[in-house]
Amino acid sequence: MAKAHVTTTVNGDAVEFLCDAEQTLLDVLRDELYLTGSKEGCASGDCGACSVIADGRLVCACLMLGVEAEGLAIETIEGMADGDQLHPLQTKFLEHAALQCGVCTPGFLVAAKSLLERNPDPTEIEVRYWLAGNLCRCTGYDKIVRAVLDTAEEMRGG
Amino acid sequence: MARVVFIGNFRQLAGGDAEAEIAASNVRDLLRRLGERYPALAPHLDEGIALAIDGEIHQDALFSPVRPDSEVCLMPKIAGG
Amino acid sequence: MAANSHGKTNGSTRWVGTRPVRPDGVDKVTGRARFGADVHLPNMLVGKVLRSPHAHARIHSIDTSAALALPGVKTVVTRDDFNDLPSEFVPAGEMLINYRDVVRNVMAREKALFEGHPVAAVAAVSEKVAREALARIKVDYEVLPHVLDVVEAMAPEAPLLHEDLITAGVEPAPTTPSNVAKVVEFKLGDVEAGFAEADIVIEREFSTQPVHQGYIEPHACIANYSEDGQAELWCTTQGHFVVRGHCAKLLGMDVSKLRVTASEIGGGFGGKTVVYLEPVALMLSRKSGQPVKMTMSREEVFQASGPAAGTRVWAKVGMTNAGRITAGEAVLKYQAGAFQGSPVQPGCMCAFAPYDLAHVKVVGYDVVVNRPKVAAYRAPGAPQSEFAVESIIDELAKRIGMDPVELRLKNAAKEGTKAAYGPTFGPVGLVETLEEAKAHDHYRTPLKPGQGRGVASGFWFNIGGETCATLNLGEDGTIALVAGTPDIGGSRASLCLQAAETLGVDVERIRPLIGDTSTLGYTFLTGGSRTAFASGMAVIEAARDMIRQLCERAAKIWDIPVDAVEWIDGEARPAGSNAGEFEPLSLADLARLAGKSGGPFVGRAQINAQGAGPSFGTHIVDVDVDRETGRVTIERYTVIQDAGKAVHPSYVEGQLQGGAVQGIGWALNEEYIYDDKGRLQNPGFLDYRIPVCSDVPMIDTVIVEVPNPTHPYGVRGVGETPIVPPMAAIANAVEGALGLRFTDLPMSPPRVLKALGDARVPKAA
Amino acid sequence: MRYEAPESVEGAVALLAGGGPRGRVLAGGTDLLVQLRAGMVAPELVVDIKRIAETRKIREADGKLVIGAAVSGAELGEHAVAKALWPGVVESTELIGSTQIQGRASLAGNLCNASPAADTVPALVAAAATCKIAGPNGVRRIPVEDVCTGPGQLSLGDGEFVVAFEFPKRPPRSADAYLRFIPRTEMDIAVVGAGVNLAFDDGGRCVAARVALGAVAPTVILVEEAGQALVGTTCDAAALQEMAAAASAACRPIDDKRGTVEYRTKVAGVLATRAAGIAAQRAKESR
Repeated sequence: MAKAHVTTTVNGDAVEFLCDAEQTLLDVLRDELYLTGSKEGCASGDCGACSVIADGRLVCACLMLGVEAEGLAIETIEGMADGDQLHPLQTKFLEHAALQCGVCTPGFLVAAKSLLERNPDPTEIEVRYWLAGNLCRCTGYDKIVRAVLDTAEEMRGG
Repeated sequence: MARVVFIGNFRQLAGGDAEAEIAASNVRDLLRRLGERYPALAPHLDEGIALAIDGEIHQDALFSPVRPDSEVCLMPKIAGG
Repeated sequence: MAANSHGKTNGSTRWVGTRPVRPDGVDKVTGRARFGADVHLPNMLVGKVLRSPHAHARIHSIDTSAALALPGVKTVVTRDDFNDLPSEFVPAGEMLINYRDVVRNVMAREKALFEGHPVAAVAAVSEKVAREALARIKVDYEVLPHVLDVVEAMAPEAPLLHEDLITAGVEPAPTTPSNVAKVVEFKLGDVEAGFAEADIVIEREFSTQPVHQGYIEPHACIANYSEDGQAELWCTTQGHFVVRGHCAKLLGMDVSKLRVTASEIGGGFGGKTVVYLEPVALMLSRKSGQPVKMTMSREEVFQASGPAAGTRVWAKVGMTNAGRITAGEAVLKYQAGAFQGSPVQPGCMCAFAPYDLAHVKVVGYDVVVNRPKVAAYRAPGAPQSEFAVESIIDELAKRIGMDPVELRLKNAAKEGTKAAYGPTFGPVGLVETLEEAKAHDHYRTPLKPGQGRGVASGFWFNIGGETCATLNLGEDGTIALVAGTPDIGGSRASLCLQAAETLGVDVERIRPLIGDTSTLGYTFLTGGSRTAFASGMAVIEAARDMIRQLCERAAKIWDIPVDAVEWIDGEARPAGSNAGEFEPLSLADLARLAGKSGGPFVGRAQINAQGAGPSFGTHIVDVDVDRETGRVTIERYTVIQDAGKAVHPSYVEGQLQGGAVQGIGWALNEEYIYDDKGRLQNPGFLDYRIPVCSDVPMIDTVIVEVPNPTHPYGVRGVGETPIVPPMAAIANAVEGALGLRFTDLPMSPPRVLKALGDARVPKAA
Repeated sequence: MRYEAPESVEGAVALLAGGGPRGRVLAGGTDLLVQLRAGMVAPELVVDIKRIAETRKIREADGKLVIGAAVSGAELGEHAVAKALWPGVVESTELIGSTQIQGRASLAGNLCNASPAADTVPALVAAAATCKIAGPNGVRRIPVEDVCTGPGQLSLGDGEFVVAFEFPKRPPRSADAYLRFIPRTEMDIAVVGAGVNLAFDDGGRCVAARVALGAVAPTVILVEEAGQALVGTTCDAAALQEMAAAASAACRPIDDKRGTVEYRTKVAGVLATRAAGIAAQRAKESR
């Protein structure tokens, strides 16, 4: 079976790649494009470590085929900072020590960014439910939730 | 003389003694003398043990000092996650 | 900055106790940090493991010819590729391990002992080809009866896992094999006499299910074995020196020929202290002549990597009507998994550790069953036994109407208490955590109707161990810190703070690195809550070594005796006016002059850290229970723990919060579900239910600081203890809400609803 | 495996009909990709229906809602009209998985995965929704409850696939609700699910009631007796109790890793009661 040729946009750059139909977007990002910031924690959509944004929607890259990316705009953790300027969420995660091992962190950041783009003033409960698909085994979530709430406040100009 | 306390299976290996008085200046001396006094205990003193010397845990520390009035407790080695 | 700490500081420190951004932080928020599976090497192959579908089966033959014939398959390994190793116990992650068992756990030999037990592995040009190759390997199994339950495994008629396993610790030694690997006993005083003094004696039986560490990053490694017999290994591990030792042993290599680099590690909690894929990847690489990358799927992680032991615990506690605990007794039966070595010993030692008791007796059984070999999980062994004891303590308090914190205070272990496991405690902070609990707003806030509140305390020993560290002074006066303990939760930050404190320089001038196994001497793994303490001690020692060199150099430059030079606030100064009038020489000054004045500065330490101070904690939890569905909701949670000295309080809080939430999962929903053939039914995060963000409230923390006298800044390890109290605290809270005592974990909705239903049916008199 | 993404219904039908039994429809993919990864399925052909315009649309005309087969939960949740008309259906969709899953998971995928525990199905059945199915012989329409015939089994023929869901006109003073029980607050498969759709007369008496339960039988079940227990009542406590008893009595669950027979049976009644309460409240608040 010949590989499929896919043209897409990743973090604003036009990207072309070849992949097998079975390969997930996560496989493609990590193994073909060497964008290893998205992590594989479960390959079944249960941990959120591979969270990316596809055409504005938060998705698990492990639950999307690489071929489905044709024509879409994909955003990954690697595109979150603007040059050498960290995104406010990245800065707040550091300030709040909202990470320990850090393997779930890219997924949390992408998911939180997607939340704040939709809801700039979320409640703690809204943050917790929005992020329920991102597992973290180190932090107990406390500092992550605080970091997201604090970022939201700062981004609102609070 | 340091007071050596046997707990757990060490007591069994020490012939049922709960405690022993041992003259030793450091852990190596202490272990050597213990081995001499309790031959059944001797093979167990090389690996896998810890000593609580006056409440402080020492593992794999042959030259940790033992004071004449020290309480030394023989324990299984501890690690953790 | 994080505002939820009530950290109390003692002594005056400039850096220790502050909260700078961690030095590896930016890499971790940008996706740049490289974890186990994030490395690609040229010409790399993909390795995959074939695993036993049976819980217990004799392996008659393995035919790999069809797999090898598949285009793209480079090599296959089986038991025949690994030399058998004799029974030899060596200290490892959690306790002694036997290489005879390690070689069998890595690759099944005579028998497959659990579902998921590796039977063969392939290296191929792609994942797809590797999977296809696995399907072509023919294994002739003779399926044997299996046993999963610890009590059933102890029965005389139980299927035997190891035909040569003779119970140790029993005199005279048994003549027939069994699944009981070891019996251990800890005795203090005379329990019979102790119970005779008691007015109330409560005994109960408890059970806990195996629970997985649940790190988000699956095991992964890349091995690159060269034709000259040297190899590099990149892997996610809590201890790359330990990995080196195990792999060298299993592959018959000199340790010097194997260089192991610890990747960034995506969680471990004790589960990444042993080897699984690493020796296999090295063998595949040796045979194929190409680099081999292996990663576990989540399913493989659950099937074949270490859970914490499932247990059956019987405990009995006696108390006077005045609330004095007179005796404690327990029998602990711990699942070891397929090979001996459950943490039943520490379980025995911790069971009654929080209390000042004259009479204690604990007997423990280490029992093999057809499950994956258990691995360390945060305070290994302690949560299970302390769950039992702390539940009974709560019941005793309720029986005499005494506040449970008060009862604990009345009986708490303190400095000078002879610990139930033998030694006499030095300064410890249990009383302080209980006092903080009593005074905490959480404890004083009235409960809402229907809710229950529980408290429980917990203990862990903490350890030190072999540790190296190096500080390399750069020509601009900045410092590269090299440590050998993988950073799993921010330890690079705490090591830099301790170095900065000792050297008197800005923490920003110190950049840390976890060195590979060739850059430092042997360093024991990150575990046992030892890193901030033991690597901290090594870093302090290395800083002092560098200060000595710096002072010597300043003395030489000033041409005065070295004892006339002092190191204060990051610079060499003449000690008093008698020493002479010299402008101080800063670290940067001396660095600049290093070459001309005698050469570079390298501070080193190679220590075997002793005297880790034990850590106590007390947790308070409020729960609500949906009486119609049995769901328990955690409404409020507070962790109070003695940290000795919190080096970086944010990461200490993080340890307390993370441990508590893991405990919440253990208490409420986490369990392994097997079918009648011994196959795991829930090997994934969908049905192995670790807490998600919306399941838990904020976790308040209070850091108590009772300094550990051995450590220059008073540091104690903090990582293990927070997982000990939650199960009992929650069970005690549920009892408060429902009046029902749960002795079996998890307190999952079906169990709770069933108990509610049973309670409504009046018991036959 | 071959991947095709046709842009028309006819194109999809032609591919699926020619693909033989090893062709699979891909909508959101949140079930299919997990099964692919686990080796549970090995299709020769995957037909992605998301590039067919009709499958991605939500339309409302004359009070009748039509939801395209591949509309994601997130899209449905943002659709004010859909939410106002069928809040129970929308909330059932929004309960599937995480935010990430919501970005992809579709109604048709949830239905055609043919799991008895599918969250949307009890809500769709309670709503009396119809499936528009396209196939080699043209288009046909069947009630949602007729699509799944057992765990993993569908009544669809070769080359057929679900294009859209069509809902009846919403009568006045009516509303639906869906509740499910899971051990955690998120991320689990329903242990029990209950969809309830109620309509009242202007005197506050229930004139129509559909109660559907998930995860308590090989397929989602419509419990007629439970509905009947409410019709003619004001959905007072006694009626709700009778309805709950009927719901529990209809359960034929299994013991599995997600729940016991005893537990599912009890909780089915509890959830049906709670969902009916919500639906009644909503109906009262509607015009």
